Parts: sequence; structure tokens; C-alpha cells
Amino acid sequence: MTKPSQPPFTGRTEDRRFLTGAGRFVDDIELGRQAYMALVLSTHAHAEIRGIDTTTAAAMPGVLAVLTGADVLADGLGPVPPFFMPKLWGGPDGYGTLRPILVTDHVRCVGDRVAIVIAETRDEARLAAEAVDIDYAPLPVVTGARAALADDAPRLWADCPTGNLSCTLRLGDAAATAQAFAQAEVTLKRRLISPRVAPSSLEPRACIGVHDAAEDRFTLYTSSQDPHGFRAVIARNVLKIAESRLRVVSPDVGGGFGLKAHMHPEDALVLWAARRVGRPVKWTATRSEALLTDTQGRGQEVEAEIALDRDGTVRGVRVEAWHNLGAYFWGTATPPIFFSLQLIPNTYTIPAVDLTTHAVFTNTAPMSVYRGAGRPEATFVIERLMDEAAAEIGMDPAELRLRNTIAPEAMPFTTPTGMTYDSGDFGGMIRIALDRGDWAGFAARRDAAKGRGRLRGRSITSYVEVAGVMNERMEIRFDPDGALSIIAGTHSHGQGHATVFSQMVADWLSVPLDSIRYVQGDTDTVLIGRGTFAARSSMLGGTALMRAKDALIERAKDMAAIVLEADRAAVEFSDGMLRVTGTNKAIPLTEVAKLYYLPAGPANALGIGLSGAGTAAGKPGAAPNYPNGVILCEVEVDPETGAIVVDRMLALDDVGRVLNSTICEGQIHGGIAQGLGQALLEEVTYDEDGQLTSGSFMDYGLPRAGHMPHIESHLLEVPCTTNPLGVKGIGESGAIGAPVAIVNAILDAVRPLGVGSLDMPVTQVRLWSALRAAEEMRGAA
Amino acid sequence: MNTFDIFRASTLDGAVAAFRDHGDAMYLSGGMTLVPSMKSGLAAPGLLVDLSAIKGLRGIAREGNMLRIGALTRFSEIIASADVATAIPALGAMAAKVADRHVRNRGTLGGSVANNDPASDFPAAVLALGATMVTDRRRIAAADYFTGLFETALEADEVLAALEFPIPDAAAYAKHAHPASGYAVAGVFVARFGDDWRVGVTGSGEEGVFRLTQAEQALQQGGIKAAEGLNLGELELLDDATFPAAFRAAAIGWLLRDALAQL
Amino acid sequence: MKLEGSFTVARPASEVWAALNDPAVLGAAIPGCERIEQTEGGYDATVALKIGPVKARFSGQVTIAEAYSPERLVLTGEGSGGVAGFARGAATVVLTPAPGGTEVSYEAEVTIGGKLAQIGTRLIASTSRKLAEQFFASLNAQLSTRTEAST
Amino acid sequence: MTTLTLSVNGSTRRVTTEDRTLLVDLLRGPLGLTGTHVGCDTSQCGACVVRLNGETVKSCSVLAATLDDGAMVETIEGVASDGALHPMQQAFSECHALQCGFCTPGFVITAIDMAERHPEGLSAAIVRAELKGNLCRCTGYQNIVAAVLQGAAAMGVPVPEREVSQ
Repeated sequence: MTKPSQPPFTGRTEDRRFLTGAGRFVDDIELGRQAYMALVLSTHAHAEIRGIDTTTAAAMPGVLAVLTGADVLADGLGPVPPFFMPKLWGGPDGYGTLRPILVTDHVRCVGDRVAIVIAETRDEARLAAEAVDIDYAPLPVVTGARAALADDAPRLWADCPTGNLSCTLRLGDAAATAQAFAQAEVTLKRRLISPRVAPSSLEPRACIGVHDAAEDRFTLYTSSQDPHGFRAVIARNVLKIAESRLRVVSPDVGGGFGLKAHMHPEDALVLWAARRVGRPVKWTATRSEALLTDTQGRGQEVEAEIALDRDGTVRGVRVEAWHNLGAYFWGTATPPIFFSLQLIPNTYTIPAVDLTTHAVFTNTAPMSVYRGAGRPEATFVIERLMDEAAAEIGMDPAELRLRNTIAPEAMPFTTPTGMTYDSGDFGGMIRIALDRGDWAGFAARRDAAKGRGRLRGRSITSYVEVAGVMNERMEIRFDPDGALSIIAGTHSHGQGHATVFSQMVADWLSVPLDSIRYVQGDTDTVLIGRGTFAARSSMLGGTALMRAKDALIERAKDMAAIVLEADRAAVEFSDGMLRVTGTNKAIPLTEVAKLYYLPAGPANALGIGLSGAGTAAGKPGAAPNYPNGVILCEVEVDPETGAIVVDRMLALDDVGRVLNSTICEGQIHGGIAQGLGQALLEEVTYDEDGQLTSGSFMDYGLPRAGHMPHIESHLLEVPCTTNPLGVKGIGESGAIGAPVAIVNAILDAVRPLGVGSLDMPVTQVRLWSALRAAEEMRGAA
Repeated sequence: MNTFDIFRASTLDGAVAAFRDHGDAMYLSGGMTLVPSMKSGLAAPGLLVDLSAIKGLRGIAREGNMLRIGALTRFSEIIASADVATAIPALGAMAAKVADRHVRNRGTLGGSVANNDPASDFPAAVLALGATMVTDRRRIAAADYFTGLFETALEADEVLAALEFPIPDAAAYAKHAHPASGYAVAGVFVARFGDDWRVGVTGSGEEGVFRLTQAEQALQQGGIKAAEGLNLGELELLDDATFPAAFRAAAIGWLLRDALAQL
Repeated sequence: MKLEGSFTVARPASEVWAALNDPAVLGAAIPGCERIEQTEGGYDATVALKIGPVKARFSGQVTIAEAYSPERLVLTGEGSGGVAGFARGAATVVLTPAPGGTEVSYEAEVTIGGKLAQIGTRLIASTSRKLAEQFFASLNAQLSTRTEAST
Repeated sequence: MTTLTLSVNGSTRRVTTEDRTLLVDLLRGPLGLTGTHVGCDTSQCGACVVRLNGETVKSCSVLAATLDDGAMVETIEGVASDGALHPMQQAFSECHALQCGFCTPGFVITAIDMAERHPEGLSAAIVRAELKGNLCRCTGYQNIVAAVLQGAAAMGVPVPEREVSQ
């Protein structure tokens, strides 16, 4: 384990445009003759549509078209299936929904898209949308996953053979786990909930559809993490056209966090509308529309059990969980379902696990990936169990973790859920954290807090992440003047790829950083790409980029051998020069590049142009790098008011070889902030009728500067062995460990008062209520 | 938003006349509540009578034992005012607890009080200090002014022009803010005039702002110490999924103590 | 959302019952009622709702689902408030003879949907309770006035 | 319709607009200044913060037609001068105080205003409190707080040494 050595950070190449207001987000784009789309959304959580009357709306000022689900069918537009089902990852068959871009006769959640209005201006479109009259016949509503499995629960999908159950995923060994539980000295069981949260990128989703009648070709400008994925889904499933007839452009994107990893119906609707009205059509979500129509994250209830001996040896874990899918099996809902189980063994040598989760339809917005995607749910379960177990047997929670931690010598280590960790020093990380965070000095801080009337609690959290799904392609291309472009298959929306990848290429090729143009997010210029999510870009993008560089140099050698009149095998590349071994003959790479573009000469035989492309591949469902880390957290609680202050936060992260420590730490800070939001503030709430009651930032609270502690972040390098760069992912790390770190620290503070469980978000009211209930129990006893 | 017209009134009379003539008008002050409501479509007046250009509605002046604050005075001006700081510093401290800097640069005292939003801060001070509402046509005592949730004694076309706050010997405000919106879940304003104690509570009352008479009596009789441990369980408080009445009652208890501790 | 309450009117149950079935009385008692018309089995009504800066006009139908004169009345109804959303619900009103008159108790289950539910949460519960109270207070006042007039 | 004469980033601009037009829409539309963003509908997020007559406001809640003739509007586009970044912009870049960049214009305007209003000095605690009206979903605020302090120091505002280096 080493500390990364890094040059001083001087800013990112992409910063300037954002700092000067020159950034170009989708809503900043204005096309000629642009019209606007407004949505008509279901106000009912579950209802039959008896009729839609568009006559008033259609006659309103500025209205160009009012379109409904019947028009979708008439125009032959197809529904959208799940991006993939668990079966692709070796899971069960399940019921996957086909979601039309506008519903026809049945709404299944508030926010279901019922109709659209296209008008000259945004205001005119919205006002007309409000005038579309829909006759609903309300149906009974169910919003909770477990309630939806009751025999008498209202059913969402008549043709789903298993009621509201889409699928049940099982991992582990039930018999071995039963035996472990039978033999263990201590077993305990807890009910644990990861509530639904709203990703809430600060830029609401936005898109512009363009139809070029001359070429019969579409262009979609959209705020997307994965433009090629959007293109595939929309072209194949909805428009039923060749992918080459759809260009998807994702310009600057104001935050993704998984929300923009998969298309939403609006992305297809604006294209269809553009063809219908013969003009570009723009749609930008308002925040209340975003909270209503965006996919949401998490939403899992768990019955979790742990079996261990009094010496702290964990023998087994058993889990039954219910994941709330919402009304549709939509987009990339599969990864959270999988990872919420697969990551439960965490950094520990748990010999037996028996893990089950049920994915269930309810009358709520669809669930999909959100930063961490199942990993925070899994980590919440195992780390809550570890703390409960430590409390039960009276052992220091750090000690309990150390006793069960996978040793570095055991690498590669395969978990009972089938993940093979290649590298990591989980115990070493814990020990460093205990030292840096002054674990031993906690008692003094707790006593000092007591003097101020505060309860102080601490926690130590170990976590592991899986990163690097699917394959990726990167390209490096010299231009005729010797400058070069990186054509990236990944998609940066805050992660700083333009800086990091350009710096890597500048270093490798010894070219000036400012001679590099970074290109991404346009399916016409990027051959193929998978976009950015699941902490995949450093490993897959970085490795592919390195291979692109290697391919480019190999090709450069062909030219160098000719112009230097040397044996091809004797040509080597170093310091930006192609040199003939053992001689002083050399030519700069940029000169070789220019030769490749001359209208005559060796390029005639070698082929015009100098570029290189590279590919890197991960495996679906079993991604090949495992970032990991430890969070130490201390909180103070006011026992009278329930007010919580997160006072100390120490994050240690093994991200393999560090490409840019400042950017890595920025990712960790942001992830921890989202984790803190989940732990203390954020919860999507529906009332018993399925009405969304957290429909604006007046009710849905994101963390603000004042909520956040100062985070002390340290990066430690345990090089990854599954890729030539030795890197591991970073994007989700903070979000995985932070929620449980905060909840465990709060519980550590209040457990002496008799509060043994708290559901997220642990709001002040929730903690206050728990403290009062415990007080009454003590009074009664 | 719906289409609507804006009339920028230059006199109070002109504002009232325009309001009456139109039939579907609303007054616009800082717009921090009204404009978002109009954006959501939940308010759709045909005419906005903008009061911001009327001379004399903005400004702070100390007049003897009274502080007069124009209704169009912004929260940021209340915070910055030397007169407020010397006469009733608690009003400046309260203004500083309203939303955030950007909102305080627009939001006005009159807007907050005219709405009688159960969750806005200033009604607590108005009630506890026994302020007088000066309108375009009359003077209304605080005790007669707040008539229920979002309701005041103002007639539909009546404009709040200024508020006159008697200067207390001591005053303080403590607030529990909603973590997302920043509105008061509970807010307690205490004021002492000689031996007379007055306590106004905002954020939690079923009928909006109210005076906490139990606390006033206890303070009168036993001083600050007597306000500890009052039974507030009988209060009729707002009760919703996010903030149950029991929490609000407890919060009023500790906010009262916090406010008294500032004196 | 559940709403419930009770109060006592100093009139016999039969008079209270009659009032509860009189559109004129109802129209005067419903806060913001702009129009109420008797239909077959119920009423058609338009109600203007004002909560602070928020104004919404609801139009809808009320159906008398059960009527056991003069004891028990079950009403269901739904109204659309345009951009504000909709309201839908059922209410049971029970009249019980009590010393000095009639005890009127009500229990309602109301669903508010759409924008009001999404962004007006901090307003809805308290306002609904207030409106219910206003309705019955006004009904009570009307009955009492009648009492004075008739004596 | 209302015709307005405004001073926008120092230039006089004359525009005719509907009475329902919000200041932010006037800036982003007819005036072509798309650096000011909209992140919410209820004045919570601060992505739309500009300075109006020298004071920060949420331009999504200001009706353009209520502005006085000659009103002075300063947006992110007017912060850098002659291509040189303002010290606060520079500090945001050097401290990695922005990721996706969507909220950044509102933060930069807020930060400059904050530094100018606190000639007596700034601390991390004050900065965190004063950032209450601005939401960022990417950074966790830590680097923003550092940047505001560093930028303020570069503007001549006293800042504890320890906090700049943090």
C-alpha cells in the first residue's frame, strides 16, 4: 500500500467554459424554428383512462399538435423493454415490462406520460397541456413492495404470471447457511430499509428532437451519460429505424448519477414530435416534473440475519429483501437488484450466505441506477449487521471487522456470491484509519461531548465496490497539422475526463496538452461508446486509450521505418520521437503524423491518416476491479432535540493507481455528500394514494454546505491486477460507505439510551421520536 | 405561466384603483412566494399590481419609542439597519433567519406579513411586539390582524403600507427551520416590556401565528426560570407526516428556552 | 387523508337532516362555493379554494351514496381543479340525538392529487381540516340562525 | 408587453418582453446569456443567481417587467474581464470546486458578492452559512468552501491562513 505521488493540481481543462458561463447544456441550445413540448402526466397513481379530450388544448394559442398514446400506436412507434433483465447476468427469468412512450388506457404511477403538447413557446405548451382533459377511472393503489405481494393487492400487470412479482434472485447456499446458523453461538435479525431517493442532478433532464426531412434522419440533443445506448434503444425499439438514421448528441451534462444512464420517454417523444410538426422540438423538465418523472434510486426493505460466535467469528449471513421496482421494469434496474445481494459479503471472509431479493411492481416511479446502484444497499445491510453483532457480543466494532477481514495474502479471493477480488488490503486500510482517525482517543471526545450535554457516537465502515462493466473503445487521431483528438467512448459529465485522459495522452506521446482536442458525446463522431456510469471510465476508458496509443505508435513506426530508411523492427518510440535503435536517426511523432496526411508519398501505400483505436473489456455482472475503502465517522446528537451533527469524517480509499488525486478526492467528497443526504435528509415519499408528496425542493431536501462536515480524505494505492494501468474505479465510492457510516455512528451515540434501530433518513424528527419512545420504555421499566 | 399584465403603481391610491378596476388582480411585493406559486400554476391572477415603485413604502425609521418599517422594506435592509440594531436587534436577527441571502435581497416584510403564511417568521414578531399594521386606509392592531391560516383582517384590495413596532426592553427569536424549504417548523419570539412578557409562536399553529399565553403567564409570575418545563401538550398544533404535533410542541419548548437564553 | 370531527346543534335531528340535504344551505356552508345544483342522486358544484397565494377552482360532482334519514348520510365525490389537481373522497355524517339537540359527527377520507399534493404538502392537511371545520361551523351557524328566526 | 432598458454586464440593452417573462428567461433567451441556469422552480437551488443593482437575487423569481429602467444586471458572462479569469473563478478552478459545472455560475456570483460584503474577513464557517442559498450535487461543497476562501483572499479579504491551505 503506497501513497500516490502527484503533481500539484492546477485546474481542469474543461473548467474555463463553466466558470465563464460558456458551458453548453441542452437547454442552452437554441435551434431555428424551435418549438416546445409539454407533458401531460397522470395525476393518478393507478387508473384506467376512459377518455382523453384534446379539443380545448388543440385550439389554444400557439399549439401545433396534441398527441396521445393512440397517435403513438397509429404511427407504429414501439414500446421500450428493460435494457436487460437479470437473466443476462445469470439470474432468474422474470417479467419485464414493455413501456410505451405514451400510455393508452392504463396509468400505473403518478407521472406516467399520457399526452404531449407541442407549441410555439414553453408557456403556451404548458398551458395547453393543462387543458387536456382526461377521464380517469381510479383503481386501488399499492406503493410498498411487500404490500404489493399480498394476495389481495391491486395488480399492475395483468399478464405478469406472478402477480406483482417480476423476479426473485437468489445467491449463496441456503443449506450451508442454515447449518452455520444452527451452529453459531449468537444470531440476530434486523429489519433494514434503504428508502427511495431522487438522483436530482442539478441540471434537470432536457432534450431537443430534430428531424431532417431531406435525409429522413433524426438528431437528438439530450442530457445523457450514454449517447450510444440512447441511440440503440430509441432507434431499434421506438422509431424502428437503422441506428445510422439517428444521431445522438450529449453536450455538457449537469450531473448524471445514474439518472441519465438510460433514456426516458421524453427522449423519444421529442424526436417523434419533431417529425410530426416538422420543426425542432425542445423539452426541459421543471424540477417538479423531474421529481415526478425521473427514475429513482434504492428502495429496498431487508430482513437481515447474522450468525457468529462470541469470539467474533462470523459464520453466516441470511437476507430476504424486497426491491421496489415501481410501475415498470425500466432501464438498468437489474444492477441494483444484483449488487444489493452480491456485495453483501463485503471485505469479510463470511463462509456462508443465503441471499434472496424480490423485485416487485408498485404504483410508484420506476427504480433504476443511482450512484452506487445496489452497492450502498448491500453495504448498509452488512455494516449494520456487523455493528449490531459487535454490540451484542460486547466487542469493539473495529475489532470485529478486523477478525473477519479478508487478508491481502488471500488474494485473489472469491466471495460466496461469486466475486473474485484481485487485490486489496482491507485490514491494513482499517488499521490506518483507526490510527489516522484516533479511534483510541474517542472515549475522551465522548466524555467531552457529554460535558456539553451531547451524545457522541462513532463508526467504522469497510466497503468494497465493483467497477468496470462492459467494454469500451477509445480512439486517438492525429489531424493533418499534427494536432490530435481523443475520440472517447466514455462520457464525462463532471468527472474531468478531458483533463485526465488528455494528460495521459500528452504524457505518453510527449505532445503539448493544448494540442489535444477532447471529443465525446456525439454518435456521429464517436464510432461506439458505452458512456460513463458504475465507475467504469478510468479502467475501461483508460486501458482502451492506452491500447489506442499503442496501436497508433505501431502505425507510426511503419512510416518512420520508411522515412528513416530503417528496419521496421528497429524503430522505437520514446519522448515523442520515433528512433532507430543504435543510431541517431529520429523523427518526431507529429512529423510522422503530418506525413500520413500528405497528398502523395508513403501514405499512398500505408493508408491516409494516423490514428489508433483501442478496446478494453470487462465482464458483464462480474466486473474486474474492486475499489474499496474505510470511513470513520463521528457524530454528536442532542438528546433533547434529536439534532445531529456529523462532526468528523475520515475517508480512506484504495482506488488502485491514482490518475489524478484531486479529481479522485472530489469524487469522494461528492459521493459522501450524496450518502449524507440519503442518511439524514432525502426520501421520496408517496402517500397511501400513491401521490408524490416530495414533489419540490421545498420538501425534498438536498444537503447544503452547512450540512457537510470537513472530509479528511486519503488515497492509498493497492494496484489493480486486472488492467495494465493498475487503476480501480472511484465514482461511487463515497456514496457506498457514507450512509451506513453515519447511521451506525448515530446508533452508537443513542444505543445507551435504548434506541436500537433507526430508518433512513434519520431526520431530526425521526431521531427525536425514537429517543422519546425509548424514554417512555425506560420509564415503564 | 398564464398571461398576465403588470401594473407598476407609483402611488398607493393608484395601486388600489388598479386592483379594484381589474377584478382578478393580486399585489406583488418581493414576489418570493407569489412568483413561484404562479410558476407552478397554483396562482394565476390576470393583473399583478407591483408595489415596489411606490415611494414611501420602503425604509426604516425610529420614531420615539416605536420603530416604523415600510412594508416594502426588504429583509436584507432590516438586517443592515442601524436603527433596527439599536432599537430591536431581534428583528434583524429574525430577518437573517429568513431563507437565504438571495431571497432576503428581494423578500419584504410586508409580503411576509400580508400573506400570514403559517410558516413565515415575521408574524411571530408582529404579534409578540404588538405591532400596528398601517394600511392605505387604517391602522390595525396585531391582536386583530391575524385571523387564521393565510388570513388577515386586510380587505381584498387593502395594501399594507408600514408596520410600527413598539420597542421592547428585550426581545429574541429562535427558530427550527424545515431542512429543505427553510420555512419555520416552529419559531418563538419573546419580548419583554417592563414586567410584561409576550411570546409569539409561528410555524406550528393550526390557525397560524399565536401567542403562547402559558409561557407569558409563567414568565410574568416567575421570571425566566418559570418558563422551563411548561406543558405544551394541549396546544392545537399543525400535525403532518413530516412534523408531528408532538415534535412541534417539544420544539416550541426548547425554542422558548433558547430565545430566553439570548436575552 | 382522514378528517373527522363532531359538534352539537341545538335542533332536532330531522331539521339538521333537512339542512344537510338542502343545496341552498350546503352552498352557503361550503367555503368558497360558487355554484351548487341538485342532480339526480347528488349535486354538481364549483368551489373556489384559496390558500394563501394559491387559488384553485374545483368543479365536480357529489353523489349521495347512502341516506338513512335522519341518521346517517354517506357522500362520495370528486372534483377537478385543473392545473391544481383533483380531490376525491367519501364522507360519512352521523346524526345522534344528544341532550339539547343533535350531535353531528363526520368522518371523511380524502385524496388530493396532482400539483397540490406534490408541492403543497405543507398546506394541505391543515387547510383541509380548516375547510371542514368552516363548513360545519357555518352549517351550525345557519341552523342556529334559523332557530332564532323560528322562535 | 413591456420595453425595458437594462444595463447588462455594463452594456445597455433594450428589450421588449411579455409581462410574464422572468429575469432568468430574459437573460437566457433574448439576451443570449445562457450561463445563468435554472435548477428548480421554487427558489431553492441558486443556479440562477445574478446580481441585480449590486445585490444577489434568484433570477427565476424576479419578473423582468418589474425592473426599473436602467437596472443593473451582472451575470457570470460579465465576471471575467478581457479574457482573464476573475480571482474567484481562478480559485474555483485551482481548488477543483466544480465538477459538472451547472451550479457553478450561481456559486461564483454568490462567492464574489460574499467576499465583497465581508471586507473584515471570512472563515470557513461563515462561508458554509452564506452558501445556504446554493445547491451543488457534485462536489460535497468542501472544495467550494476552499475556493471561496482562496478567491476572497486573492481579492484582499482577510482569511485565516490555515483555512486557505486546507
